[in-house]
Amino acid sequence: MRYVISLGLLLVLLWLALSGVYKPVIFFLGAGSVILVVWLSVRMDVVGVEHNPVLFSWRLAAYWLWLLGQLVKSNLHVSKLVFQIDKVRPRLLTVPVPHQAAVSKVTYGNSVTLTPGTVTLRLTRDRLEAHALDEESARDLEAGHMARKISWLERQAEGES
Amino acid sequence: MMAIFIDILSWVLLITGGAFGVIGGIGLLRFPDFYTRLHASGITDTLCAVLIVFGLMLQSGLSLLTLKMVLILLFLLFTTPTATHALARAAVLDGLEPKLADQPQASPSEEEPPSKP
Amino acid sequence: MNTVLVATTLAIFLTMALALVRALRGPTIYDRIVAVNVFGTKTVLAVALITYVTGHADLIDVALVYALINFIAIVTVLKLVKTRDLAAEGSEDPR
Amino acid sequence: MSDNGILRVVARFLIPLIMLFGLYIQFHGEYSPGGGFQAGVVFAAGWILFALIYGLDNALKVISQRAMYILAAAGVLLYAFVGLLGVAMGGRFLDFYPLLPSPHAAQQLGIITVEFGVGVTVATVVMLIYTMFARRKSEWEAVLREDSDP
Repeated sequence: MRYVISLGLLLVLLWLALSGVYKPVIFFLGAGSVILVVWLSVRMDVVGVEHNPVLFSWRLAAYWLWLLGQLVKSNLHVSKLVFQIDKVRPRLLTVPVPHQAAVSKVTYGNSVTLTPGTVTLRLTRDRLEAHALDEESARDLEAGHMARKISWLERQAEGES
Repeated sequence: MMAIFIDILSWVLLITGGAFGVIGGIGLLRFPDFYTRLHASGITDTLCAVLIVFGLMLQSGLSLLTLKMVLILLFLLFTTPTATHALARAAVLDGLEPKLADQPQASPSEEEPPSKP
Repeated sequence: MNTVLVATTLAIFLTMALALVRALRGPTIYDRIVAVNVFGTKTVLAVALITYVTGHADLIDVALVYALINFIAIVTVLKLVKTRDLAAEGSEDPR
Repeated sequence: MSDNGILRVVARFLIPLIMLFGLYIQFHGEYSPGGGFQAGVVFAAGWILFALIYGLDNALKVISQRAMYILAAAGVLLYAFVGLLGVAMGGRFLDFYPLLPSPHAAQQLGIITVEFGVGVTVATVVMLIYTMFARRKSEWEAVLREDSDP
């Protein structure tokens, strides 16, 4: 039930952000739309932890900023490799996934894919298989900074729920 | 003064964003196999999109348009890695072998045959 | 200021052209899908840029829709290529 | 393909947003590009994403095929009804001014209802087309089986 309410709030916010027309008629239609979508989502059984507002804490913002920094770094690295094609040394690697919640695992997998140089190939319960473009990208991932950051994010979500 | 500064910053962001897009496109052509090309598509999908969206946001200031640009950026940052991962996973399960460094490297012009009709 | 926007739009178009070349050359079906994916995300950016060039703020909705539809299209094509069956359901999440 | 944790979690997050986005396009037809047709397609796209990830059978449990047929017809009927109501009250087809005393409110009410009818019909018809396409494989296999062992 908590997730249903938080999904409703999220949808109301989305509607207000999209709409830009603040008239009673549109508010009325918006309320109807949100109720319809929440009802369908409950029927579809797609309401879940992903919509929990606790996940959207200040730590998430901090994580996005950190990820942005990583993005710039790895993008510059891969862009250099585009022009030095002979330095490309692809390899496969497997790193452990220390997180429990599905959302954290997915955040990890997607963050790995988002930073160029590494792509998540397979994500299982406790392991992540990745393809790295060269030795440096692979070492970055193996060092586990990203996994630790996400553990830090996860603790926040657990602490407040 | 401030307005000019913001304008120049936004131009720089836009131009570098476009440049990264083109670099990613070149990488898409030059990299030797499917898995390495995924990394090239990663460049165009992340930094290029982030830079261009931030550049455009600076142009419009605080308005509903900016909010929608943020939404676009969020949607892109959620969906593109998911699509890329789904592709990579599908290719792995399909048995498409990545070219690895310890194997003798074929020249980029010599392309592998399609794995499946 | 418009010049910069137009120049960036042209750079995006160039990227799209490069992606198209990759889509035509293949060689595997997955290469083609990656190229189409890049083409789609660049379309979103191109529409966003055109919004600012022309000043029609409404166009931004088109970019938003395209961002969502592009994702669904890639998932659909991938499913069709892999399972040749759009009605199938996958097994449970590996948790 | 869909036994894919990442794809599932992200899709679960996105599906409600896509459907709400479709409804936003539906009801802002007057203010920004869009209207019933585009809204119907986007709304149906949300359902199609669900069907892709969770399978067609589960998706048909959410909105049954029977409900789709009924809604598709109901949408067209709503359109025709509002159109003819204008005729009945002394205007032309799709003339909304006679409906309410204030012309602006009448116009708005008429357009919203008519567009809603279009949206419902388009959404359900797109879902139906998808359902029939997705069924083709199992139907074809059933035909082949009957042919091989009668």
